[in-house]
Amino acid sequence: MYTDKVMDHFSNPRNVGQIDNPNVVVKVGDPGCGDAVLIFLKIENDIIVDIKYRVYGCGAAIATTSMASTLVKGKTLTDALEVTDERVAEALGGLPESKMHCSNLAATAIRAAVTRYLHPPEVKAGGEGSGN
Amino acid sequence: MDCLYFDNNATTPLLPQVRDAIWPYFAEHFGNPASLHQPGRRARTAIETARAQVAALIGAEPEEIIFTAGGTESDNFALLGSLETLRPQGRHLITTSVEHLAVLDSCRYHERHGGSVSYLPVDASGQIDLAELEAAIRPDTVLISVMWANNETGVLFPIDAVAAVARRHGIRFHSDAVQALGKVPIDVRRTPVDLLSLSGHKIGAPKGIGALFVRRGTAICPYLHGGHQEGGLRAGTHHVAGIVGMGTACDWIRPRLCQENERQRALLRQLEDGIRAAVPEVVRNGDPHSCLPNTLNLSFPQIEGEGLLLGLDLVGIAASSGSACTSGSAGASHVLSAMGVPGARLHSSVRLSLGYQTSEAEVAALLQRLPAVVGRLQSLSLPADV
Amino acid sequence: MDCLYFDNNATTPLLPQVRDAIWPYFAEHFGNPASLHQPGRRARTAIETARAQVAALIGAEPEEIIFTAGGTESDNFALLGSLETLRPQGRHLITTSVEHLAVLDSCRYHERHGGSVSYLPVDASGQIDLAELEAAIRPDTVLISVMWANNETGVLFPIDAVAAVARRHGIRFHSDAVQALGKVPIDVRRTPVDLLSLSGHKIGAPKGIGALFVRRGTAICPYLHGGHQEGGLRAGTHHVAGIVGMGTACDWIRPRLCQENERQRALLRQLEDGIRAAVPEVVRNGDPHSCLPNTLNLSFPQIEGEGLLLGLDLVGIAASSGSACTSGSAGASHVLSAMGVPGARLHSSVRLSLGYQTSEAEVAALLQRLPAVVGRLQSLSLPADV
Ligand SMILES: Cc1ncc(COP(=O)(O)O)c(C=O)c1O
Ligand SMILES: Cc1ncc(COP(=O)(O)O)c(C=O)c1O
Ligand code: FES
Ligand code: FES
Repeated sequence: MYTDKVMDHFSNPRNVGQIDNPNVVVKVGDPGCGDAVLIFLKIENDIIVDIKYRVYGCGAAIATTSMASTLVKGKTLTDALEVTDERVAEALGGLPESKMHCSNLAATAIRAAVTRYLHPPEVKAGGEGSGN
Repeated sequence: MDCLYFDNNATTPLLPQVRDAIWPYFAEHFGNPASLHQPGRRARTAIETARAQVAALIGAEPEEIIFTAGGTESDNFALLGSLETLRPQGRHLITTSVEHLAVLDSCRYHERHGGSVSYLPVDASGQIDLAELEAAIRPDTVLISVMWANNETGVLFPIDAVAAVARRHGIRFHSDAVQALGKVPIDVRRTPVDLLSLSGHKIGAPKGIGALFVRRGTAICPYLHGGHQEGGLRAGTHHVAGIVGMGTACDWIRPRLCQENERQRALLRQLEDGIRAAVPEVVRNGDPHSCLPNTLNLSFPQIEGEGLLLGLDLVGIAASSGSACTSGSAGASHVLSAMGVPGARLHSSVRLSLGYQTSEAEVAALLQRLPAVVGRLQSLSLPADV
Repeated sequence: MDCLYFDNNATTPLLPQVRDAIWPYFAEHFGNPASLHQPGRRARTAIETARAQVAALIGAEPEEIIFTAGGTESDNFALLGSLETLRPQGRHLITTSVEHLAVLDSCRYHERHGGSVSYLPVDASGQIDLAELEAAIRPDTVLISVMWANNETGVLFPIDAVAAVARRHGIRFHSDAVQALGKVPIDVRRTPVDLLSLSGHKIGAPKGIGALFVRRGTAICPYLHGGHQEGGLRAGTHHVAGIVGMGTACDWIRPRLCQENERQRALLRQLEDGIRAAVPEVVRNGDPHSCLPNTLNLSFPQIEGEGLLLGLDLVGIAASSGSACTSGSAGASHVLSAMGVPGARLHSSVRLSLGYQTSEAEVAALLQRLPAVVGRLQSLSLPADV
């Protein structure tokens, strides 16, 4: 049911981990299935110079988060905002119909992180917080 | 890599004896049992032998066994066939909230057609409460359906007590015994159950064959209409090879049931102890004191069930999250939900189920491979405190 | 004695290719297609391949094929599932008086539940009249069910014309094609049929497997409730080996259909001519000009059908009187009765049906053995003028 690319990213997820001094951290979850992703961005001159994440989720959730991280690393914030769930799924050679919603998790998390970086919430300092 | 098959509640490999027994019915003995001639008679003899073998495993008479296409059909037949027969007496049915979908969806069908259904809740250990069963009984209750053992957690229900309640109130009692058959003793002479669903592919027989025990004197409307097969109660050309396979499996199991029960229970304990030693924070779902000898339902904190399944698959371990039927769908297990298992544990459950062929070496191999997979996925996952 | 098997409309031996194809699914590839792991995925791939093979034989799309436990279930599902879906539009169904019992008993079930059914009569040759079909249509007619070929006489119905009438009136059309599949071309791209019942064991595949073609866009209620198999339309663990067998049989037949059709038609002519030469007073039942290539329904004056069957069986010839399903019951064939076949001929009918494996040598051997049996029973019987 999963493509070889999905299985590859599931088995060897890219960019896993944490960034010590991130510019932004966001946690996004799918309350329906309990899956969650915690994403860290290091941004310099509107370019994502590093991305790390931790993910709790099904195979598709893990693989799409990994793929999404490779799609935005080294890209501008504008480019990152254009990473949609469809594009992530496409880059993985497709996902089963029942798993399409899983690709939402990573794309939403990246958009949320970039948005938070561009428009930080007023009260909180340090760019930390939980989105969604 | 060699596959370690720990998903015997989903389906089992054929018993070697079954393989040998069915082959002639695909080769030379291909007759239709409804035919009068020699090839037909030979097939008819084979199915009557198998009927006696299935009956013997549960203490029934051969005439009380009706062959079907599987557990799902047996459940549909038992429920909807009974509800049709009993319609003049009432349209209320009592079941549990943790039945297999074959029962639950038949119940929903009944509700859509104007019938009513009470779903008994279960406690945190997956058990029902007999007082709640008594309380649910109404004057128009015509059927109680409680599974013998749950497919996801292995929890065994108090079938003798439920049967006694049903008998006392004069209510028909059906039990889905698909997961109990061949794993724990079933004796319909001792337990006053009226209908019992059975399936072949859970006990080393082929897929696409099942049976319904219908106690003598229990009137039931046919569910598949047509030819005169099975005393007019179940039409359709007999699945002869499947029937022979189911009979052979029952016959093989009967003298070995107790010993296999103990062997698998011991293996399961090794398995659970070994996993706990490697992953201390693991939680077992379902009452461990009233459970099938072969079923271990575990939640691994911080790991999602499907992810763990895939990870195990990559190292050659076949396991399951939830029931096989629902593993294709994203929703959480309705069984664990009914038990009130909290969110994180709910989505991180995995079922390991043993079979007759499971060896100690396989358990040891699983224990060698599993911790690394768990470790990798935990290190990938969100810290517990976020 | 070697058995001459002339009862292929009752059931067929497995094609050798089918035997080879199914075995691995009883041995190493035993996974449940609903499971996520490697053994499950392998089984899932196998059933999707088979689905495409079945679809290809009738010109359908793979998604239009739903696997069932056999022709009987397909008929029940097609009729009762449709009637439930269409209930808001009406509850009248038109069929013929010569359908298989799987259709007729489903109709009777529908009638017992308040629906209504018109049974089209047939003429002496076993044919229906299109004018009578048109006349039977009512504003509340929601379904027409006419079999593609009759199992007892082999009579082929004017399916294209019936489909055109149904389409013109916007009425759903089902055809029981169990006896037509693999014997005459079926192409659902050309024939606007909405539902088509198919069965494996009539085409060299195992027993206990069938399929229902459901044209895209045709809404139908599930008949077996439960798991998510077959797009939620047919619950129950897949009969994987049966499905693989049915796919393999369809795949084998597709390029050979026309040639087999002609080969069997020629053999059947030899058979009929040979019998007529030995028993001139024999009468063929059913329209010989619109008939399956493999079916010969004959009445032997002065001989009762069951007696002849037994006599033939003693010399190693397997044949049938009436349909296999009803051979257990004493009543006369409902098909020949509907054709108005007079009493004596009615009770003296025998069906000989060929298969892919039937050889010219077997036809010759049958022609050698049959006349003596007929002669013995005739000499035993009452003189014709008493
Ligand atoms: C408890 C229970 N009931 C019914 C079924 C359905 O049986 P089958 O797969 O033979 O349709 C299963 C297996 O899936 C089961 O575990
Ligand atoms: C015309 C027809 N329909 C339906 C059936 C039933 O099919 P099955 O034997 O697969 O249940 C048969 C065969 O018995 C048949 O000949
Ligand atoms: S099932 Fe929830 S993200 Fe995949
Ligand atoms: S005497 Fe036997 S069927 Fe009539």
